[in-house]
Amino acid sequence: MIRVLYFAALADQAGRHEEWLTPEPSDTAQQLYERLAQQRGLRLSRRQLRVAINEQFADWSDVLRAGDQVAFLPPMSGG
Amino acid sequence: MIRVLYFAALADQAGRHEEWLTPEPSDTAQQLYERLAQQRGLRLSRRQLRVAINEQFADWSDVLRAGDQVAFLPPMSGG
Amino acid sequence: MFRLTDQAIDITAAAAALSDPHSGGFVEFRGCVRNHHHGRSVEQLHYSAYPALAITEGERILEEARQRYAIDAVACIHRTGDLQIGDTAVWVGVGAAHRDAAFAACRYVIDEVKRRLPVWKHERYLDGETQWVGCQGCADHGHDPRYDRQQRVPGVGEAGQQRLRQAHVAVVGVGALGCPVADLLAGAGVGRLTLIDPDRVELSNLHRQSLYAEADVGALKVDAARRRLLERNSSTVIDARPQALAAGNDTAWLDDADLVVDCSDDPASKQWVTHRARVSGRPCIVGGVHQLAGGLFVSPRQAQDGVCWACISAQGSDCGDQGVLGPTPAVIGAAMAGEALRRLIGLDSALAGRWTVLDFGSGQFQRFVPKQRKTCRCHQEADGRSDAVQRDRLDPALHWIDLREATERRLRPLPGAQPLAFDEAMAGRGLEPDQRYLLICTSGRRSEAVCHTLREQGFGQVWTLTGGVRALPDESTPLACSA
Amino acid sequence: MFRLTDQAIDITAAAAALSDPHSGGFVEFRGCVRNHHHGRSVEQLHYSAYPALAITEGERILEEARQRYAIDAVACIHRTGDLQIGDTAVWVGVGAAHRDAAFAACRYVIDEVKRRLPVWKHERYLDGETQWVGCQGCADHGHDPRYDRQQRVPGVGEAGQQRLRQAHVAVVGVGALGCPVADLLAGAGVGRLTLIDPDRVELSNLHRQSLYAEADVGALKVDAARRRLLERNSSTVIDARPQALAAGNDTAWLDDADLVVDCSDDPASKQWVTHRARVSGRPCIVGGVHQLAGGLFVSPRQAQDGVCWACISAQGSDCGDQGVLGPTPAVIGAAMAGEALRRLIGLDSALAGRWTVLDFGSGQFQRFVPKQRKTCRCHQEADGRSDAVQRDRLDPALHWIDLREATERRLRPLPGAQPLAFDEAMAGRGLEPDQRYLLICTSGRRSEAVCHTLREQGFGQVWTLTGGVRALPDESTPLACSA
Repeated sequence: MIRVLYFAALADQAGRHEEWLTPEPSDTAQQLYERLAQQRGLRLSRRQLRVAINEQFADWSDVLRAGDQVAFLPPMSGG
Repeated sequence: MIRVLYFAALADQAGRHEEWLTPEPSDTAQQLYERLAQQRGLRLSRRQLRVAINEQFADWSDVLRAGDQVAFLPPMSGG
Repeated sequence: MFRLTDQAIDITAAAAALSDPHSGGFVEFRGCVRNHHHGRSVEQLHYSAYPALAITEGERILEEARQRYAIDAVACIHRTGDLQIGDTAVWVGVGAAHRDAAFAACRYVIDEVKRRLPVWKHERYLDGETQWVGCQGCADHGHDPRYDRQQRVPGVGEAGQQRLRQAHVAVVGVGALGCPVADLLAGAGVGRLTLIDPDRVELSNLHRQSLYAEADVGALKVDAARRRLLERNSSTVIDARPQALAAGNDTAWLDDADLVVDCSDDPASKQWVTHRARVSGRPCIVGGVHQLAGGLFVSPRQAQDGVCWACISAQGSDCGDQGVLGPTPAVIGAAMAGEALRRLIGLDSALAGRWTVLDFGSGQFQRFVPKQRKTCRCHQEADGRSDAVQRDRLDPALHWIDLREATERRLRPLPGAQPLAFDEAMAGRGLEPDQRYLLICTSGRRSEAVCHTLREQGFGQVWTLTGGVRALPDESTPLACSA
Repeated sequence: MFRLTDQAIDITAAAAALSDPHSGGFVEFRGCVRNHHHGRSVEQLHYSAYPALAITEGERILEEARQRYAIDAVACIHRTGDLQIGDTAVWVGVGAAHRDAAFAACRYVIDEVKRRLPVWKHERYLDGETQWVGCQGCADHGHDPRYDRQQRVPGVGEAGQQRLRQAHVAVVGVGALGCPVADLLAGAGVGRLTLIDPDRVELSNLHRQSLYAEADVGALKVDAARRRLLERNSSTVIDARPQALAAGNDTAWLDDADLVVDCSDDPASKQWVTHRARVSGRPCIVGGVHQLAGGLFVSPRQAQDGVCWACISAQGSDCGDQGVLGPTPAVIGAAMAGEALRRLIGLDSALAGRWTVLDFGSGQFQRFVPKQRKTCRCHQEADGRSDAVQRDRLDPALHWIDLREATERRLRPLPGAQPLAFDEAMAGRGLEPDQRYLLICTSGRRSEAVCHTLREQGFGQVWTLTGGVRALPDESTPLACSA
């Protein structure tokens, strides 16, 4: 199982702040996001987002493993 | 009569902060400074200074008139 | 709000006074007494001021910041008297809707305060010595390592650098050509620049106008350019003139420049600059770009060999206001700057007296000697001055139009010429597009302005008498016109 | 010190914590909730964060500021939760000996925080609507008026602009050539730039390196350039790599670039870039300047027609580290940028495959087709690959020097070649300047580095086997050397 976190506009679109999923074998962050975007109706394109795995910024090509915490991050707007 | 003000290093070199003088007819600020530099042993060259007349920055070619207050200003170092 | 005080500065109160619900960014600067200066341990410090002048000048600096940046509030407080290590000597606070303006304005105020406020710092060191702090080591005195690399170019050296430092260059237009020109001249140590441009920075300028950043959008180009140039070389003196250089305007101040570089997209300005160079013997450099090609004209060493912009543009150089890739004007502007430096230093130039075209579309790079007086009707008529006295020799179908006021006409009559008021002529009233006209005024400025305006309106056969009646062979003799 | 807090920020305490008798300048930035955003009246605002990542990233930003600027202290506090108009959302404070560093570091921190900190702003407007604030309206979406003028150039348009936006250009060296190149590419909307340069800004750079201001002296060039470029076009993504591009370094990341523009003054870098362009088919542009002249080489459309830098420089282009006037590299850099844009957009270029020389000293502007393989010994040997197998056919007096490690040699023996350790070869030990050598390694990188080093040491007859033994006809066959 992996834990998926949604923030800001993505959380609104997903209708939740987090969920637990079983990834496909050798799923990358990119593959996961594209599947979830379809299932949950996420309207932000991957190019607008960054991804973090286990509280570190990560690459979209990184492969997910059981126990990972994956976060999809919309364009930031702090300050 | 005109009143001459000296500041900072110039006051040290002149040995005074101010003095009253009678200018030569149609004396410019430049002519006055060059004469005073000789008389008082001022060691700052005119190119390093600015001149103010009656509390306004002025040109070296401005002619002095009776009652004027002339100030010679070394390179500034506020802040 | 600017204040001088001999008491500790209450920063909390000062910052609170900036508050404004419109402001999204606040930048504050505090200058404090350090425990060291150029490697020596500072024990105590005393600030003395010329208070009356300091307050006037401080307020003036704040007013300049308000004019130059989109800010909501700005304040500055400067200490005088004795200070200890860690005490605040100066405080600047700015509030603005956006942080770009707040940072820029705060920086502007503290930089100007350090440079212009009549306040002097006296330091006492741990070893007991004292010293007035000043900028004795500035660029005027001795060798400046900043220019090392260019001084090594054969023919430059200390003497060439000195010539640049004493030079004054007028840059007409600080757009895509003027940005690299002004930047390279300031960088090279040209002592004084006058920037002339009436426009404000627009977003669509940024791709090709390198002196401007996003935060400058909406500012006067001459102000934004001045700011950036001073960041690049703070020893340059820069006069910013937010106006156009047009034949009608007062341009007497231009005579103070050693060299005029025309970077405008205005043919009337180019015509005026080249004409003036030819008549007065002062050098000029003029450039233009068109899509992937651009050109520059460098006035010849000998004024009498000069041509005017109308000569050059009659030979096919058109600087329309069309699409442009940034690199094209950047190349031409840099080439113009190179010619300007060579002329000021006194180096030979293979481009002097030439119209040089660099066409990155075709890959053709060529130098032409522009044809003088032959193909340029405007120039031809003007140089036909002495012939003009017998108008029939020149062109019997040419109508002379006298643009002067009645008082001027009385001083020097021009029999056979048709008087026409300047405003009427500018509007083309009383003139026919298919007729041939020679426009005449006293100095040639008004006639030149009318000539260009009419040509833009489709008059194909109007010319100006360059230099006006003043340039005619003998001012004391009334002209005898045999028509 | 970086903190996230859901309580009001105590600015007085935070600022006091920066105090240091060594610091002469303190700059603070406060970002406050404004009563308006894009013309709408804001009532209230909520910040949510990803706290674990925000704290890591916040600390990383402060550490970067400490590394990049000469500062004594830096701190940042960011609010989360509900805020009212006028509340402080973020505070940044910096203390430094000199104000330049304090301003620059404060600006760096707030800019990076806004860009990178995983915090999101949710605004509630007076009309009751709410919205997540983001960069939805960025340059990816729809027409940007900023590029109007260049899109009007025939062949550019929306499609060309889109190609620029998606392009990644590596700029090797951000000195006198690299400054105009990077500036014009960022201005034109090239989406991503990687800047590679190990140097720091010096005062003597300023006259010809337009991206740097006096306040940047001492900073890494890639950092100072990045800062200025983002001010000019904040939508550019800029990777700053403070390193040299040398044959020995890891340069695999370069393969991500669509185009490499070599603006360095390093022949080894130019050789490597041109060689790679020829072998891989990726385009490159290489420039050099010498006093009043400069040149640029644009790789041909067809990789097999390419030449390497050694071909070109053998034909007399020397980019020595001598005196230079600023405008010369500014012209060449701008011309390089123009070629880069044309290549990325897909426009024809009359300069592709040419070595173009602009000599403002002589006024000669010419394009040459560099001679391939004939005059360039280095290139000739490399292209004589298949011949090299029978060394005697090529040159019986040529000594083969094998720079590989013992393990590499075992994998692919090279009978008749003399093994020599890389370090020894770099020092010229065991080699005679009047002998003829062909240097060989596995990929050709080490041999190229040695070749250039030896040539600089006065070896006149050393060559490198381009591509190394890997490039030889059949890797599975041991080479049969008949010597």
